[in-house]
Amino acid sequence: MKNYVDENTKVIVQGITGHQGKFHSGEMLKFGTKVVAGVSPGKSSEKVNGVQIFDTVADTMHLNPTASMISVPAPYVKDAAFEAIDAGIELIYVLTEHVPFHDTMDILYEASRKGITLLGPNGPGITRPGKCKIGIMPNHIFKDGDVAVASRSGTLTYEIVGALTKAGFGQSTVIGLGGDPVVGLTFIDVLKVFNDDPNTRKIVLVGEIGGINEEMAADYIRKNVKKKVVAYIAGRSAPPGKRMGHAGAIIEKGSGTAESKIKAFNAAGVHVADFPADIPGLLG
Amino acid sequence: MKNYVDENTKVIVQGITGHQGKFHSGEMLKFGTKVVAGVSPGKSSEKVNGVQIFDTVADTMHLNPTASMISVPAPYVKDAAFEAIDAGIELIYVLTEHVPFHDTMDILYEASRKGITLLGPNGPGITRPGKCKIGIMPNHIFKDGDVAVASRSGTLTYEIVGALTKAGFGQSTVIGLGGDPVVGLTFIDVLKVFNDDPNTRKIVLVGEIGGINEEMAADYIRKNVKKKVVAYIAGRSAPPGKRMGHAGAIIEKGSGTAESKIKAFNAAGVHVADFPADIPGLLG
Amino acid sequence: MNLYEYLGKDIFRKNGIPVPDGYLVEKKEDVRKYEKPVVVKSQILLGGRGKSGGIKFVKSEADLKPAVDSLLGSEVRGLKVTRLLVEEMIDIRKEMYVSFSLNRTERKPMLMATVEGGVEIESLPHDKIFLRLIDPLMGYSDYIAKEAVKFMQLEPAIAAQFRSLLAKLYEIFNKYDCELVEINPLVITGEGKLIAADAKVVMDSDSLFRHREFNVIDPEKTPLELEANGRGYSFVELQGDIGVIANGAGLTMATLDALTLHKGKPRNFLDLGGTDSVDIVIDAFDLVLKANPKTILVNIFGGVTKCDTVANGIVEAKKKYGIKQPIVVRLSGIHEEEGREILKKNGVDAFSDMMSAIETAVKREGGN
Amino acid sequence: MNLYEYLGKDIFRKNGIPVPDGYLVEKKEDVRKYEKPVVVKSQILLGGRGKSGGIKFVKSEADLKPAVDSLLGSEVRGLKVTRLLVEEMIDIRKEMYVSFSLNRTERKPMLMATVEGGVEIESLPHDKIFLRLIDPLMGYSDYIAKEAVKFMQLEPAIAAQFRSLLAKLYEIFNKYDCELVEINPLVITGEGKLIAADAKVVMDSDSLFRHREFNVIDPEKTPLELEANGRGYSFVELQGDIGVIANGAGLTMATLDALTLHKGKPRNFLDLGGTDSVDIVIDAFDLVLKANPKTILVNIFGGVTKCDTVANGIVEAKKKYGIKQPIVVRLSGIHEEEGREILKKNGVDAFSDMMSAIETAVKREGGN
Repeated sequence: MKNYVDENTKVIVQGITGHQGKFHSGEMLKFGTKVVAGVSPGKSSEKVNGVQIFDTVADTMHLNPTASMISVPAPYVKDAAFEAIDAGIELIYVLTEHVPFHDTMDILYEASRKGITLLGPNGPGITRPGKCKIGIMPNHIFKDGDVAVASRSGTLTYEIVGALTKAGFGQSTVIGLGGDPVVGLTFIDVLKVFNDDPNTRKIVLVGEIGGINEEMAADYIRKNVKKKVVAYIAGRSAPPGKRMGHAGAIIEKGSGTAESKIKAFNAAGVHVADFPADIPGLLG
Repeated sequence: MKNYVDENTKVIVQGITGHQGKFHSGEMLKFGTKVVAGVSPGKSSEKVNGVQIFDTVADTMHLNPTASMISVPAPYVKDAAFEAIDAGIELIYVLTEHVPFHDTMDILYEASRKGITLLGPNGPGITRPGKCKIGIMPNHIFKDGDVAVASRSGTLTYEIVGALTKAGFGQSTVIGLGGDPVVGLTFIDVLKVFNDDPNTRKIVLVGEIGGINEEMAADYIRKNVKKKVVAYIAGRSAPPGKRMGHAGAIIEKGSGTAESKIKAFNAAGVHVADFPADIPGLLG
Repeated sequence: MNLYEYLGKDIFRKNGIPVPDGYLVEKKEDVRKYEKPVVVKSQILLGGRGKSGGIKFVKSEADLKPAVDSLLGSEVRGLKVTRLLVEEMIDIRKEMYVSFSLNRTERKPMLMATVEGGVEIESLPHDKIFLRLIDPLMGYSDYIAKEAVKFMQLEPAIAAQFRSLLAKLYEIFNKYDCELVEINPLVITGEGKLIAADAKVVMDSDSLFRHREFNVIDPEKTPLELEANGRGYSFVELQGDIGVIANGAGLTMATLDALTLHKGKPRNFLDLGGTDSVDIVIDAFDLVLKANPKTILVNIFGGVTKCDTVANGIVEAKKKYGIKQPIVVRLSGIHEEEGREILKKNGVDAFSDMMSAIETAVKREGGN
Repeated sequence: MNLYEYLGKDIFRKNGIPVPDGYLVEKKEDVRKYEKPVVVKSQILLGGRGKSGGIKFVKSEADLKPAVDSLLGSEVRGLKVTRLLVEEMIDIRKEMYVSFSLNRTERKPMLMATVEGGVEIESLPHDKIFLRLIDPLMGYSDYIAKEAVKFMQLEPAIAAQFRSLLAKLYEIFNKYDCELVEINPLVITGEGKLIAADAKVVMDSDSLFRHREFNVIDPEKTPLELEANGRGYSFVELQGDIGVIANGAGLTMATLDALTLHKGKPRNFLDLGGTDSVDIVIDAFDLVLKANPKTILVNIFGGVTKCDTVANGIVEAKKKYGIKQPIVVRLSGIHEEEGREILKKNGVDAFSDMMSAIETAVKREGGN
């Protein structure tokens, strides 16, 4: 399976005139990402960070964008995503938090019906050092290398990537799946990509409580992945029934516990770090 | 493109205990069609014409059916079709008349999303002499041969097939698209099949007023079809704004007239018969 | 099934689309006190009401009753006016057009919108119209309205109302199983409000089982057509002399066409449908006889409907109604011999080929 | 967001799912005249109300007021009872179970149904449960109910009601943006009617912008959690001594986990979120201080949230609230040097690695 982005990825930003859209499109440009257009209805005479704004996604299609970053308020995410799907954008990344999961399901199934990838909602995006960054990960923490990282959280990912970089482990791809109960990509989806990627030699998975995504990933690794995989699970100390910041991070009826995930990873031969800082040591 | 049915097609009948289901499943069996099961909830201990009844389509799937004939009242057609789609039936033929076209659209797009063919609603079905018949065409009118017939009507098709048989023209495939404004197959769809079918040498299209399906077919023929095509259009004498029996047979705002269709066919080199009885002469 | 303007506006009102204040007048006593200028609109289902005098503008109390009196019971474009809609006069700054309809070719819902309203949409050049197919699986979403707004160059305050209206109109299109929902004109008032000055709602009559509240008489049909439809027949009245009974919509159309090509004039379209019953044949004769044809042509290709059944029906109908007109019959297909035998015994000759029957019917069109 | 039974039943009633007649009692005067046997049910959001004495059966007029008096204001399973639902007693022939929920693994709605109702669904063997994923694009359709009916071997009269109920329940699941709609028990009465004897409706709290009528207090949260959520923070109260402020849900969880693994006891979860504002930091301190921690740990990985901003916030909060507790800080990432410099000037030491901060916080957990 092909990686989701590379140096040829052309990105539009839906909601580029908002606070987040403005700031992060600038950061993406600094990272080297080809941000080719912004979308913000009624502002098509303006520019943000030197990027031309258009009224609709359809109006940007002559620039051949292949990805869209959606940064509009939660009630408007579904419409924005449908617009991007309808226009034929290949990768849709939703930065926005608090999107109703029924909307996310609608987006996900419309997207997958048309072979479009949904990343997020409520995740930090995807970064390939030296190639492309879409999302909100801080530019300075990365270093080009052969470790792929997939995570359900944002800041914790930066923490871990920072630790990897400091320890000399560069990254091939860092991808944040998103903290919602329903998101576009699963660990298994990205494991397939990492497994096929010649630039990736080692893999770090950063999971958290809630759902059984990690358990399924462990099973997949046991059967299909020969590359070294190391994991971390956040939420060992979380009480049941409470949402730990992320809508998806909740232990319900005894399911989704950190114990269960750690056990599954161990059974698949995946070392699970007790502390984020231990990850480089386990990789080495 | 592959033909829709052949001697290996295995058919279930949804609504087999109804008047139509009972009669026509018997006729289909006499024709040689492999009717493998009936569906009628709550009657799974019974048989009709020696065919075992099941409660649900899912329950028939161990028999590997590939087609379903749906003969349930119009309000229940969408549910029955969705059941067949969900179960993975490859060809869904809806006999029922008066299905709301919004329901037909839902069925059509769900079916096409999964690569399933919808035939009808409100058509007589499909017949391949010596191979398979699904639907309600009278058994005795057919003769195996190399003329393919596609039609928007029922009885008129029998009239024409009868005339062909009498004149010595056997048929490779006879297919009734259905008389509704929205149906599953268009003339272009079936022309592709007829064009690729080595058993078909000549083609008869039986159109009627309403829509521009015939005009589009004419254009397609001009560009793609080398086989001889003859047509008939019903409704030359129909007044505008009146539905002539079929929900789809109506001239609206000057569109869908017989004149327009005849002109288009003539422009594509397709002879249009004045009377049904003239068709064999034009073929010869 | 085309709904009267006032019914369409009821639907609009219930679903949040702004319409002018108004009320229905079916008899003179329904007229309310004059409070402000109103428009009195004949409720008929043909366009061009205004030009034909079917709409009156009332600007004083003295003019209201005369306007109602002159319209109620009058004929507009050949149709009797039995209902009037009395509506507040609106201050029109601009007239636009918007509709959702079924695009039969693409088999998808289609949005049409233009800032050039108040005229027939067909009369406008294509490049003036925003035309957009809706993917039935994805459905309508606001971004489509944004594209329309951009095309139409609506100012922001109007655009916001237009986007909200479009979402509701699409909801109506689906919820009421419509073939067409059209607002023409969609008015921008002097105060900058959007309001639906007209309402055209065409429902799929096949969907009436789930819209029982609209199970009303289709006003485009003649009384005899309505009676026939009520008895379960597809029936259309025409202007000629030859009553037609056939089986199947296509074959019936082909029968009318063949008659016409032979210079015959059919009186009606009647499709027996796909049943096999003597009573249905007798009942069909009853309907056709009500249209007073000079001769009657029966054209049957027997399949599900068997020729002997039809023959028995003809014989019984002849007796029951004492039919004097010539009856020309064509029977082909299942049990055709038996059918012709039955007819022969009862003094009716039947052809086996359609063309001979057609030619004979035309020859006997005068009834002799 | 878990709705009280009476709110869930309101939704059921509005959407055509039969529920017992009943009314809400918030104060003693709300109690109506006794007419027939009733059940008085404490409205709390934990299961096992019956076993814990939160439900009383009233079979005579004399028993009604005492039942209400004893429940209203009492504590059931540790929760104060402020609302009672008084409902007609129903004649139970059989108890069943049905629900639609989000299956997180498959990311699809899931139907679960069984004839073994009235107990926790988790306690039943899998082969007793009809379990069916719904394709979100096709949606629910009646054939799925037919499959359920067959599995459950329902008699025809019950099956018809069950199919109708299932369609409505799925509609509710979508219309109200639910994570779960559950009827347990779904009762077959002595007269053979289906009725929802309980109602569990869990709405997605992210959907409240389109369900303003349900913009009620989430009853599962503590007052401080509600206050924090109201101010825009993700906040969870825990039982320990170390107040925690971090940025990002994952990093905050990891901070709590690391504290716990080092035998420290966190007092709370507080995620600053992805903003960069001194005021937000000060406000976070206000919340954490309300929880009376003995020491406070701040763990920041600077990105959007910059380290110097956080440092300034800490300094100002310290002044503003006169914080006496030890504050242990870890700053890493954007502007970490500047941040540590600011703190140092104000007498607060900051670590750059997380582990040192964790260890120090645990050492100073007692507040010294």
